[in-house]
Amino acid sequence: MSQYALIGLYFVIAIIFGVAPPLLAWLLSPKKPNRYKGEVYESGLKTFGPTWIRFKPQYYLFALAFLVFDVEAALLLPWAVAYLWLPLYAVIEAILFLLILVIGLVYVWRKGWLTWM
Amino acid sequence: MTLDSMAWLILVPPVLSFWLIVLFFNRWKRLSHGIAIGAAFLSFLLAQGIVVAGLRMGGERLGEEPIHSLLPWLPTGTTVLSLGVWIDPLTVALLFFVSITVLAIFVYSVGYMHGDPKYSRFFAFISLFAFGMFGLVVADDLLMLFIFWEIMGLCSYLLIGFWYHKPSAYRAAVKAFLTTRIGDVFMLLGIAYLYSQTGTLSYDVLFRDHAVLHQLATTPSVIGGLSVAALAGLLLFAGTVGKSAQFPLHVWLPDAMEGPTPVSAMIHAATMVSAGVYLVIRAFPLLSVGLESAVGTPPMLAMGLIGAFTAFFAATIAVAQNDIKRVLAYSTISQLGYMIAALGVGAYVAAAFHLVAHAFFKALLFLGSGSVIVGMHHHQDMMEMGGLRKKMPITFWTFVAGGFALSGFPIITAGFWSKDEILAQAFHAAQSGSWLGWYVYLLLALGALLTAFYTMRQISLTFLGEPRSEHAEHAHETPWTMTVPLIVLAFFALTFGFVGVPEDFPLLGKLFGGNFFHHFVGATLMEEEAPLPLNWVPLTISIVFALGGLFLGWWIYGRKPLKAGERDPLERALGKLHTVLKNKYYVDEFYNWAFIQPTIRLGAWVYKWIDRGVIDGILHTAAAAAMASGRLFGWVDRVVINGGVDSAARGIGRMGDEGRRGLQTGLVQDYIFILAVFVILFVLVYFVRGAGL
Amino acid sequence: MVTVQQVVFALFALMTVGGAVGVVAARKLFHAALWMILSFFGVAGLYILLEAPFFAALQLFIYIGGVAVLIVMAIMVTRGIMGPKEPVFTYAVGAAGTAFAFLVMLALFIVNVPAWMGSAPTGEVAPDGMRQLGRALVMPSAFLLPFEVASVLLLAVLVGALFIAREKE
Amino acid sequence: MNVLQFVANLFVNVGAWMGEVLHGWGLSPLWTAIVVKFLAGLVVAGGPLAAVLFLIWYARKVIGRIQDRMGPTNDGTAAGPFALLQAVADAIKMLTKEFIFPHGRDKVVFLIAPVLVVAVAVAIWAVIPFGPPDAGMQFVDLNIGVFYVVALASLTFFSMLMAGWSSHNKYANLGAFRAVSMIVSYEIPQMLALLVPVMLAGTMGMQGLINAQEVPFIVMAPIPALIYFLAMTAEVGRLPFEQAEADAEIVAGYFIEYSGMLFGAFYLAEFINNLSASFVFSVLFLGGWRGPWVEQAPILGLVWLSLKAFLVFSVLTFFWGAMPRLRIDHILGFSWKFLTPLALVMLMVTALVDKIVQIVGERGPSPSVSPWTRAGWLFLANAIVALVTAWVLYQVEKRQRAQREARRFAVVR
Amino acid sequence: MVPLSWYLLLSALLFAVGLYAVMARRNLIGMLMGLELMLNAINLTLIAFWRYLHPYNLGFQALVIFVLVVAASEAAVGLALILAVFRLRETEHVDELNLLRW
Repeated sequence: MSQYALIGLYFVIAIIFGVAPPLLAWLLSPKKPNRYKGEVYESGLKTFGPTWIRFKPQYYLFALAFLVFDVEAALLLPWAVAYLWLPLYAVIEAILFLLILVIGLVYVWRKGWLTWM
Repeated sequence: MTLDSMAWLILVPPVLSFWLIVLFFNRWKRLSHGIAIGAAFLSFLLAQGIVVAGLRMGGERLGEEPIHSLLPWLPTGTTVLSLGVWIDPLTVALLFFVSITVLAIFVYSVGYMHGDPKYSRFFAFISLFAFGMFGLVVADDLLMLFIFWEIMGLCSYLLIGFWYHKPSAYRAAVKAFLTTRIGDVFMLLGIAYLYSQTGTLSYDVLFRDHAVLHQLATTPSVIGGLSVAALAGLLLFAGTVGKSAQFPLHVWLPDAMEGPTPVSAMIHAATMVSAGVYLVIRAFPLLSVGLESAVGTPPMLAMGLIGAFTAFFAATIAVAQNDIKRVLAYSTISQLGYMIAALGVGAYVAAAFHLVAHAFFKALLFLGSGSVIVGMHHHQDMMEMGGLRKKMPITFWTFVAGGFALSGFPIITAGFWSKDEILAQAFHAAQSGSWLGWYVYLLLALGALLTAFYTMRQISLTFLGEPRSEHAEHAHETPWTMTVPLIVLAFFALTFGFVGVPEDFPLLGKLFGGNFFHHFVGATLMEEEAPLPLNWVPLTISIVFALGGLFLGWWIYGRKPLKAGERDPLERALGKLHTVLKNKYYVDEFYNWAFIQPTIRLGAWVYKWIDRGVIDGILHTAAAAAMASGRLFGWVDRVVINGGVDSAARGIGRMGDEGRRGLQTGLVQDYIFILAVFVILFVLVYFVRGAGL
Repeated sequence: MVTVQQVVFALFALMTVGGAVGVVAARKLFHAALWMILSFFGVAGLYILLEAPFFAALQLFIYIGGVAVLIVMAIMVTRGIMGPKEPVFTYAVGAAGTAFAFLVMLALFIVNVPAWMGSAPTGEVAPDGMRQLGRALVMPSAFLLPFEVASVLLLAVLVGALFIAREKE
Repeated sequence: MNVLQFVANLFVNVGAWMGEVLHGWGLSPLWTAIVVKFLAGLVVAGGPLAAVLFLIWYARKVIGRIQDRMGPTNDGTAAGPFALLQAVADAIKMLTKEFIFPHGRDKVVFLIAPVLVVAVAVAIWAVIPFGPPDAGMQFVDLNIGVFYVVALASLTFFSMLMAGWSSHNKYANLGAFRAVSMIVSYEIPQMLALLVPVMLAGTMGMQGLINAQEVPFIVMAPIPALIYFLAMTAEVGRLPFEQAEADAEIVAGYFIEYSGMLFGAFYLAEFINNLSASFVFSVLFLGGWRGPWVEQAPILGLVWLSLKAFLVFSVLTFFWGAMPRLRIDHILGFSWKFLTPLALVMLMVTALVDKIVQIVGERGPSPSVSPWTRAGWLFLANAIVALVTAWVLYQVEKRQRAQREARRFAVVR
Repeated sequence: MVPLSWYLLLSALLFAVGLYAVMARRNLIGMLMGLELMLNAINLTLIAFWRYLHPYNLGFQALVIFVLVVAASEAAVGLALILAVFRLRETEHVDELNLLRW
């Protein structure tokens, strides 16, 4: 508990470290904005088209797959901590758990949903 | 390897093969049927291993302490749901024939489904089906049983509608699914009721614990005059009525013939329909507890009435059918009726005995008819057949064996012994002076006569005489994958009966070790009922009826076979009645008129009144409540207040207006709202009751 | 007497509920997502307060690092920016308000259980709680089956989600 | 106590001394502790910044040399000998530059992003053990130490997404998107590789991990170490996995619109993350502060750890200088089709082998199994897996080459 | 110390707000966020009960983990669906998705 009080304290410090440089700069820096400075940068050209272009959902597939494995890793963490004290069959169970996911990975892979179209 | 672990392992191969085929090997047909058959074979070996072990243990010991292993499943707070396996003599008997028939049917399918585009899928489905059946057999409590029961229901739906491009097929599938559902709902009610009363669903307690049974039998239920046991029993039996296609709900089974023939054999002979009977046999201690009058408990009464009636009723219909498979379907219904009726008069073992024997010869008959159909290039009308005896000899002889077993040909067929035991029991009950006994006995006896008759009719029309169509001309014997299972099953169909010969039957009784089956399975019950002394009256009667029916059939159809295009002689003989029979007593039409149309009209009415009236009412009250609570809990949050309430009214108006159809707005949020309303209501009710206010 | 813990609790509670309200009220979906993250943070803090640091980290790891990221990316993929004039709420807003009010009312009723008023926990937290949890997850007597079933669920999600989301050509 | 002893256990002594001083000023013990801890926190957080100023110079020099340039020099500038102060000069320049806010940006989010990224980068240092437990060289030793780092790191995604979204710029959006999808993909192998040390040590606490490393885990689990290193490289956005600021394609990635110190913040955070990643890696796999004479002089722990971390950081820098940038699809494919499966396999293999070794060892004459035998078996297992992997890769490569050939000739014909 | 009831009320409030978001937000993704909030509330309740009433019963913790799993799965599939809907219908507003009516 007290440990986490310390962490809280440290977060305060971290935020200070985060805020300080920009604040300092804001104090030191000149402030003469004009509309040309503020233009959105697009390799020197005037920006055209909507900013919110459609991305390929391809990016998204990876994010989805990521979430699944993320959860899986989270599920395995307690097991990993307990590992040294576990009997063999418990280890094998965890391996089974992984294998089931491997099936999914292989399936998705074979289907080519992980390859960039 | 211990028995219980073997029992667990039985379940593994089929489901494994299902997944493998579905997920990976869909494309490779040979591989997939290899996997499926391999899995079936593994299960077969394990099951037979259990059977052998069980036989070696002997009925008494196995009956005394069945093999029972539990696997904790979900620790839900205080209670723990657990899966388990349960092996007692009854289980052993079922495993024996289920594993054999399943394996035979798998092998047979290789030949029958050859060249089908959805070949692999078929094997995946029947694998899952086998999984369901084995699971149901080894299940140790009603919940698990119900789960596998539903798995099988699903599979039967999938398989009946396997050729879903045929409209008739998918209609049949839907019909089967819905019809059996009716029964299942009641069954689930029964299970829930039992659970609420006893707090457990394990066989060990429900069917073996005297104290619990007695308490169930004595406590009156919600329905006046019925004890808890009686009510639960009736509800469970309703499930059986659906699954085993007993009278009010029998309509799905004939239509189910749209599926591939191996499916018909599997669903309608070996496994699913017998599951219904298995349930009542299993639950018999519960159904028969508190047996006061000779008539029996209400559930037994119901079983006697419905079973016997179905047996006779279906037999009469079968007489007038021309589709080779429909005849068998109706005969199945009627045979199942025999078993139910047997339980109705308390003939526990006889029912089990007939269940097993029937599984063998009915599977045989279905597969035989399938072989005929293949030989006939998928024509099923018996009027187009004839003279196949020379074309397909193996099929013919095996079919004859099955048919004679079905009609109870004396001594040499299994059907004779099993059916005779039922009739003897019924006759005994009748003699002991219960009108139910007379009712059951007469109907079943007449049923036997009819059975023999239509069996002979079928054989004659199909195999005897001269071909009545060019398909029959060019019929050919089927490949070995189809004939070998036929032979195997024919062997059992003939010889299985000898395990159940009454002791005091002249010389045979001694020869076959005195009604082994009776003692073995009988040991399942807590107090085994003694086998009846041999009574010559019903025996002679049944022999006479069987032979008479066969002879009558041969006299009408076999002696001078029909020529091509000739009418069925029965039409002349029976006239009007024949058309009634041919149309199955117009039951389907009646259901359509009595239930289906009204349901549609009801739907229209509900939309018109309930949605408009009730739901909107709820919403308006809700709005008012929002008004009130808005004042009360204004501080809770601003969101309700800021135009919330009046916009609630607006929203509800939108909800109710012509543009939307009340409940069916299709907008998920409306559904969520109604959900929320009811959840809150439930919580309120619970809270109020919990607080004892 | 207000103890430090209570102050901290109030702080995190404010974060949580404030974030939640932000989720409801924010015009731009992106802001709603940020509010949601704030709320998640508050919950994580409360976990720490409840001496379940592992779950606090899990909260960060799965909810913020996983779910929230996915949501934000979805917002960006679907250009989930609403113009100034489009309404944020459906017509069902009033209904929602009703449900809300009822729920809070119920909570206020139901929470009056003497056993829940006690401010002191009934016991100390086991120091090696995580190890025990790890054991429990794979012990057949405890949660083995849910554990394995969870992996099956994840398998289904993996295949299903990718199947749905991918561009069919 | 003489100077050596004082220095040997520097931080404890300093802390004690300050405690006395403050107490002398009449602070209550609680507040004394708080103030001391606060100062300690300042040191822990400030140290890396100072280090980073040096490391920027170092990296630029190294890369300069790799690219056959001088790198920053001091002729004509006041950057001191070897332009050591170059980084400082840059910092000052950045501090005095004007903020330029793009039109149509989302004001608040635009400002939160850089602050958040730096804060997170700094916050990670709280759990890094610079020395033995009782030497007062770790700010706090959480029992979820490693997981704390990983969990915090997941906040970096948000600073990216926020930056990209708020600056209302195509490139920024695209950059954020690519960066996040990549980092996210690499978090999986990293996590899986991370499970191996946790498994072998039986805890997630940093000190516990180090205590378990009588044999550094890089010996017990070389392949997971490699996987972790690669994934880490991607996480901190170093070449060859650098997608965030793919200058050639999308100019500067998600912080294209940032200028002045706001840009500086991202730049700073990137370096801090590099450093902290190096430290974490050395704690996980290189035995942390372990080294000769640490028992006598805990301060040495800091030295050893820093040396190891510096080594790792140098490797990162060499990568930076030497590697080309991969295409995004190659990067993602590399993660999903090579690292993740390999990590999964390694997890299973390690779990199985180690458990079997443990069981057999306990059956054997001595009740417990010595770490070196354990290490030997595990290393063997790793070697085998490595060989198999190599073989598989070779096969795949062969088939692909064959396909390429076929295609080429098809075109020719 | 903080009374347990505070936590319970807090999570109830969180749940209610989440429900409100689910029911009232027009945007599918917004609804999903509300859903996540509700799940968070559930977890909070569980952890609070665990800490205060049964600190030794691991069931609560395991349950929390599984709730996390379910939440993540639900988010993944839900977002995939939203993406598909958006691709097909070019909208992500619930009140324009009423095909189920017909």
